[in-house]
Amino acid sequence: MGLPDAPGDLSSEVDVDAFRRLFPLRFYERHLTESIRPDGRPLGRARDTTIALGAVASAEGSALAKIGSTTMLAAIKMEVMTPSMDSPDEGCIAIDFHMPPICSPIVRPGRPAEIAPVVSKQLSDTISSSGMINLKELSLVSGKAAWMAYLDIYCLDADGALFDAALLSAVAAFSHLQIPAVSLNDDGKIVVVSEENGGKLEKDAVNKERMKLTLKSIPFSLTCVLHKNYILADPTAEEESIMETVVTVVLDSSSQLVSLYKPGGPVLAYTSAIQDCVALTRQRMKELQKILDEANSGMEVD
Amino acid sequence: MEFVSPEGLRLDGRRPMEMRQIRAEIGAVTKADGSAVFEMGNTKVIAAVYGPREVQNRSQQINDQALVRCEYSMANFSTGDRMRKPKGDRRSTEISLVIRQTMEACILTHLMPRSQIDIFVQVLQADGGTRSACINAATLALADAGIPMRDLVTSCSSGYLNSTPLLDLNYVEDSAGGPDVTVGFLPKLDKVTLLQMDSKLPIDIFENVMQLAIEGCKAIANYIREIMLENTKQLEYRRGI
Amino acid sequence: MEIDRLDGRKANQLRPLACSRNILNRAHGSASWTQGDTKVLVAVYGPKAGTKKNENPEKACIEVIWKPKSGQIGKLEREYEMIVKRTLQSICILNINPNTTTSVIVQVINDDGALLPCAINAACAALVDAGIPLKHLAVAICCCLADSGYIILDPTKLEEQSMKAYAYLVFPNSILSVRPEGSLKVQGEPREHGVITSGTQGAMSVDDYLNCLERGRAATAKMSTVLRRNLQPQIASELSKAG
Amino acid sequence: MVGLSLGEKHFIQGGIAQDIRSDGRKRLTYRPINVETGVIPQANGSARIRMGATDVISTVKAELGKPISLQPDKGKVSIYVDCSPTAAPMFEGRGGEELSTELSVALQRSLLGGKSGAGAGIDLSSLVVVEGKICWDLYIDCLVVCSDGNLLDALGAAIKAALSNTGIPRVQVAAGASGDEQPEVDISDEEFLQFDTSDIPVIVTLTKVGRHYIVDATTEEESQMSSAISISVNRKGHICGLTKRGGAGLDPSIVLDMISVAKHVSEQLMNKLDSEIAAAEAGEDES
Amino acid sequence: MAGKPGTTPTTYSPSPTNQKIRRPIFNENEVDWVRPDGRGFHQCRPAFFRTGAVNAASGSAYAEFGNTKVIVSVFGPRESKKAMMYSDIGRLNCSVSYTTFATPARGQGSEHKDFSSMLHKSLEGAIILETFPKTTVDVFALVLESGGSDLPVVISCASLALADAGILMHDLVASVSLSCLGKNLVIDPILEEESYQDGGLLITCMPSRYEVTQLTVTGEWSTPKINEGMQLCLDACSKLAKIMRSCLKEATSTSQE
Repeated sequence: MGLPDAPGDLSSEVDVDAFRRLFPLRFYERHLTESIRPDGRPLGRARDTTIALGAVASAEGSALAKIGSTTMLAAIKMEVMTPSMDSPDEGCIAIDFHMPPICSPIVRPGRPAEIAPVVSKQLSDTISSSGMINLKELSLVSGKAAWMAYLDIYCLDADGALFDAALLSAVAAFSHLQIPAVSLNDDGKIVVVSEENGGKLEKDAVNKERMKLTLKSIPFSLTCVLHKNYILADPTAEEESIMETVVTVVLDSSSQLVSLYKPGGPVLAYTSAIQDCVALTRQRMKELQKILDEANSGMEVD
Repeated sequence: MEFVSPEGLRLDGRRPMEMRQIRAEIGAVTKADGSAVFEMGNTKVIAAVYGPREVQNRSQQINDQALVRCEYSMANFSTGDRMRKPKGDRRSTEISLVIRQTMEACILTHLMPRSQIDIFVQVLQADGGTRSACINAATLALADAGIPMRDLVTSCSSGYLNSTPLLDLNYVEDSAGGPDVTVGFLPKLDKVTLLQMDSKLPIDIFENVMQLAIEGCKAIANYIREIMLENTKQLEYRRGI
Repeated sequence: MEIDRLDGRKANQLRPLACSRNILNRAHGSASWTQGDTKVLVAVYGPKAGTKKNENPEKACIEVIWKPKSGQIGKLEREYEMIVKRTLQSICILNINPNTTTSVIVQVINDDGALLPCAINAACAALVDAGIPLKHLAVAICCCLADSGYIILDPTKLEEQSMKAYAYLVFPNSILSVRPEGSLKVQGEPREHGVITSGTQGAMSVDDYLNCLERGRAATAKMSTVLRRNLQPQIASELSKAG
Repeated sequence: MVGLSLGEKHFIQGGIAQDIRSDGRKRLTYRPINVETGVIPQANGSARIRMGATDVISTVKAELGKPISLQPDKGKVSIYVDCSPTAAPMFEGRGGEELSTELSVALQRSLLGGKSGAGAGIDLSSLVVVEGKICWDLYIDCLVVCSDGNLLDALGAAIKAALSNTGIPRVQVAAGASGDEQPEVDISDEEFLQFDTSDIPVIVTLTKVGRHYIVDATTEEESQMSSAISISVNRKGHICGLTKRGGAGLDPSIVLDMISVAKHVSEQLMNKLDSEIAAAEAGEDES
Repeated sequence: MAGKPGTTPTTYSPSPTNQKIRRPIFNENEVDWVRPDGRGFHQCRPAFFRTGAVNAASGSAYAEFGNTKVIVSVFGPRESKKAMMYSDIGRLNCSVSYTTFATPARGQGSEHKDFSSMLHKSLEGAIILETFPKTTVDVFALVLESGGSDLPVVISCASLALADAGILMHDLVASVSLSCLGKNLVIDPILEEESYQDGGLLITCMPSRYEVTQLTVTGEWSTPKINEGMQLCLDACSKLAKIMRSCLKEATSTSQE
């Protein structure tokens, strides 16, 4: 924008890679005028997305989600707690988002990434706002014992749209979650009913079978980058760093708006742009729903 | 609780004005530039001095005087119950600061500009009065390292329990919650460099209690001087002078 | 369909606003912003030389430190720090002072709802007080959505908790320009209708959100005149002093 | 950290090659060992060991605790090392943590045996008071006061001496407690049980400088090492733990050779240490 | 609200009902007991390696041995920390961490404080540090799931990631551990076997140079037994190195296509 005219003259001489490094914004703007992105995608298209369920054997529910090269591993561990006095028949969900140093060159051990607690907060807000999980289903014995679901999401590879991938992996992990069958023992502690003699135990089994949670409205999200009048769906890390305005829209399966998140940025979002982002998210939601359903049905066949 | 019996004896059998057995030893840490052990009854601390040497962190360098640093740490086994987290708590930070300020005041820092002096004190056993013991050990260690000082700074604590001024409180007396005065004193200059008190006291009694602590400091100063003389004589002897 | 608010306000009515600037002596700029019982104090230090690691040295860097009323900072405060930082970055002219850092310290004095908008308004006033070059001001508001679809503005803490959803919105203020009015329009919408920052809590329909936007815009237009009036006399008096 | 000139380096290396080290020792000779026991009266047992300028204190504190469910018939022992900043200014603040962890892990590996407790120098089952309910937790805390090389051997010896010095109070269990209740106990303050410390291994660190190995290296000598192996050997001549330091690779046959040398050295060290500990204990009783 | 801050109650994971009758995994008297996963004593788990698992890193590798799953990223050579003094050889910085769900009970991974320094010691002898003076190579490992023999898997995986990043090395570093259970030596133990072991031995070596870079032993061992254990591990290491080598070859051949 404010660049001198020099790059224009140079562009015919330097090779593409050098041009990309030296004048990243110019490089992108040239692509945008052609309505295509450097990785060959049209502006509104998200990257290839895959979900693999049950990636972690030691957890009760887990999923690996990949959007392009952004990779998230989510796993849920179920532990028992005494519910709080105000909600004696509700369980609890604790969500934590981690960015270990392996995921990106900017994270170093001992110094957690600035963005990690923010994404963590956004995830727990989104999941509680959407009402996807009925916390009452996590209750075991009213007032005495309830499930605490520890959901930990690890970013294995960070290449933009972290929140989208994290939310997708979280949702997928919940859909894969199998709550173990447990009973109450004499000490008032909850114990796991083991498979082989589970039937024989006549002690008051709290939940007799392994069960799944009913997921009501599932939230799906899409992050877009705004630049001038262009809207780029599902940005890579490079795109996020060059064009700084991001908008994240979260819709749930009943088309309610769960979150519209735009933290600052040089570009102002006008109503039309917001509506465009919402429309893109609607489209994306259908894709993601399908990918999730396929992953789940794949599990049932096994 | 009764801290002074009707016969005028304290819990450990001392008289109110009596100090615990003190013992000092110079040169406990071979590798350090100066070091000393100081014991007051069951309280035992080691101090080691490194420097004056090049300033490690350039941004802390002071152009017209030496940088004095101090770290106070307690060994896991120094207290009755095992300590879980011995480093960097608020109490240690505070004591480090007190020791640093006290020692800095008596070191002739202007003679060693752009250099750094590190004082490390390690508590091996804590039985009240660690602060004083650390200052005494640090003085000896600084002297051993040959660092120029205005005077030997010595420290002693005193308290006021059962309407009696008590010299050199031990752990039980210290944790009784009564007033506890710690004094740092320059015996030759006859000046107080450190004065700390917990709890409260009427001003006239305070003067008595402080005076008692000052007397304690003087006694320690005499002892320290003896130890240093002894040490110097030994060095002399070893050099064959 | 009217909603009765506990404090007797109308749905569109804001709580009494108060803003005072230059209240801290040692800070380069400071301001406190009060909306009803919510009060935030902001201090600005800088621009100081150098930027932190991982920041672009070719631009001015803004650092936000959030100090809660009590206790330690957690994820919520980290998120607030990030939102305030990004919002302020978008209104500052960052290429004027490259390779400098401006610290913005946000101290919460009391939280009775609409905390984040209050903090953004205060931070903006403090930046003006510190004389940091800005493109325009940012005006923040909180809109609350009741179950019935009714929207109230500037909720108290109690209202925030009892409502279905709420949205934090930040808009640019209207610019007084010597140029003809038309030049300020972007895509057929006045510039001050563009959203700088948006954050929501709770689920709502898309239409409800758009309604919130509309109400927010109307309210911030009024707030920005208040803000402008508040800033002007001091600038004038400072000028007269300097002159 | 150790600033040595090229000449000094050559001097140290050359001396080692000719079997006469800077301080006149042979390659496999230890510095004089000085043992002092009962230095920390507040602990159940303590010892201070000086090997040349290296000076360490080890203490044992015993607390009553509950055995872990996997091993109801065993007590628990944990070893922690703390590097005091008095030993070196670089240990200031958190600077000593890395070395402390490394030493703690190496000591645990050498003295506590495998996960199941087999091969431990300390008989863990002797720490049990009531099976599955009460046992002694031994906390072995070590402090490095002054460091001039060979810390691991000195710490190992200090722990051995401290354990010889340790008396665990006799515990009377009140009868009648049943089921899941914790039985009440009465700790005697007169009767103490001594440990059998004959099985506790000694640690021998062989430092490889050039083509030769030396024992009990000073800091200067350690700075010239290519690699070092710490081997803990018990009275039976069995290896109870092994840790390698230094990144350079070693041929497996050299490793085996070092093990056999260490075994040989350990016998002498063990005897020397035992007599020193006995002398220290006798000295303490007299005073 | 999910995860209210500050009010997190204490939780426990429900234990199995029949803990008392949980049998030890082998019987001293039984001569021919089988390992829980049916392997022979001297048989390693099938090893799976893949390089280039993390795009954001200069080099990376993923390794899966049974239930043990590990990811290692290598960054650099890049600028050393500002506080570091000048050095005419490169620096190696290693860090090993665990996910909270890696271990059977949540968040036990932090027990392995010494793994980072072990990884460092195992690798530094193999890397030619002279080739990147003044700079640092960071090796970060994340144990996704702990299934026993975690450290050897991390070490082998890290050397593969270094190779993927194009860092010059004398040789690949392969690592294998074994457990001593009673009289038997079992190689590449799983978590359950490790928790019952009487002794353990870990070797990291450069197989082509036939050099041991790291060796640790716990428990009581006689000399012949240590000889046997070392030989078993060294043989396994050279086999493992072949697998690693073929994985690297595969990766380069596919990238050339």
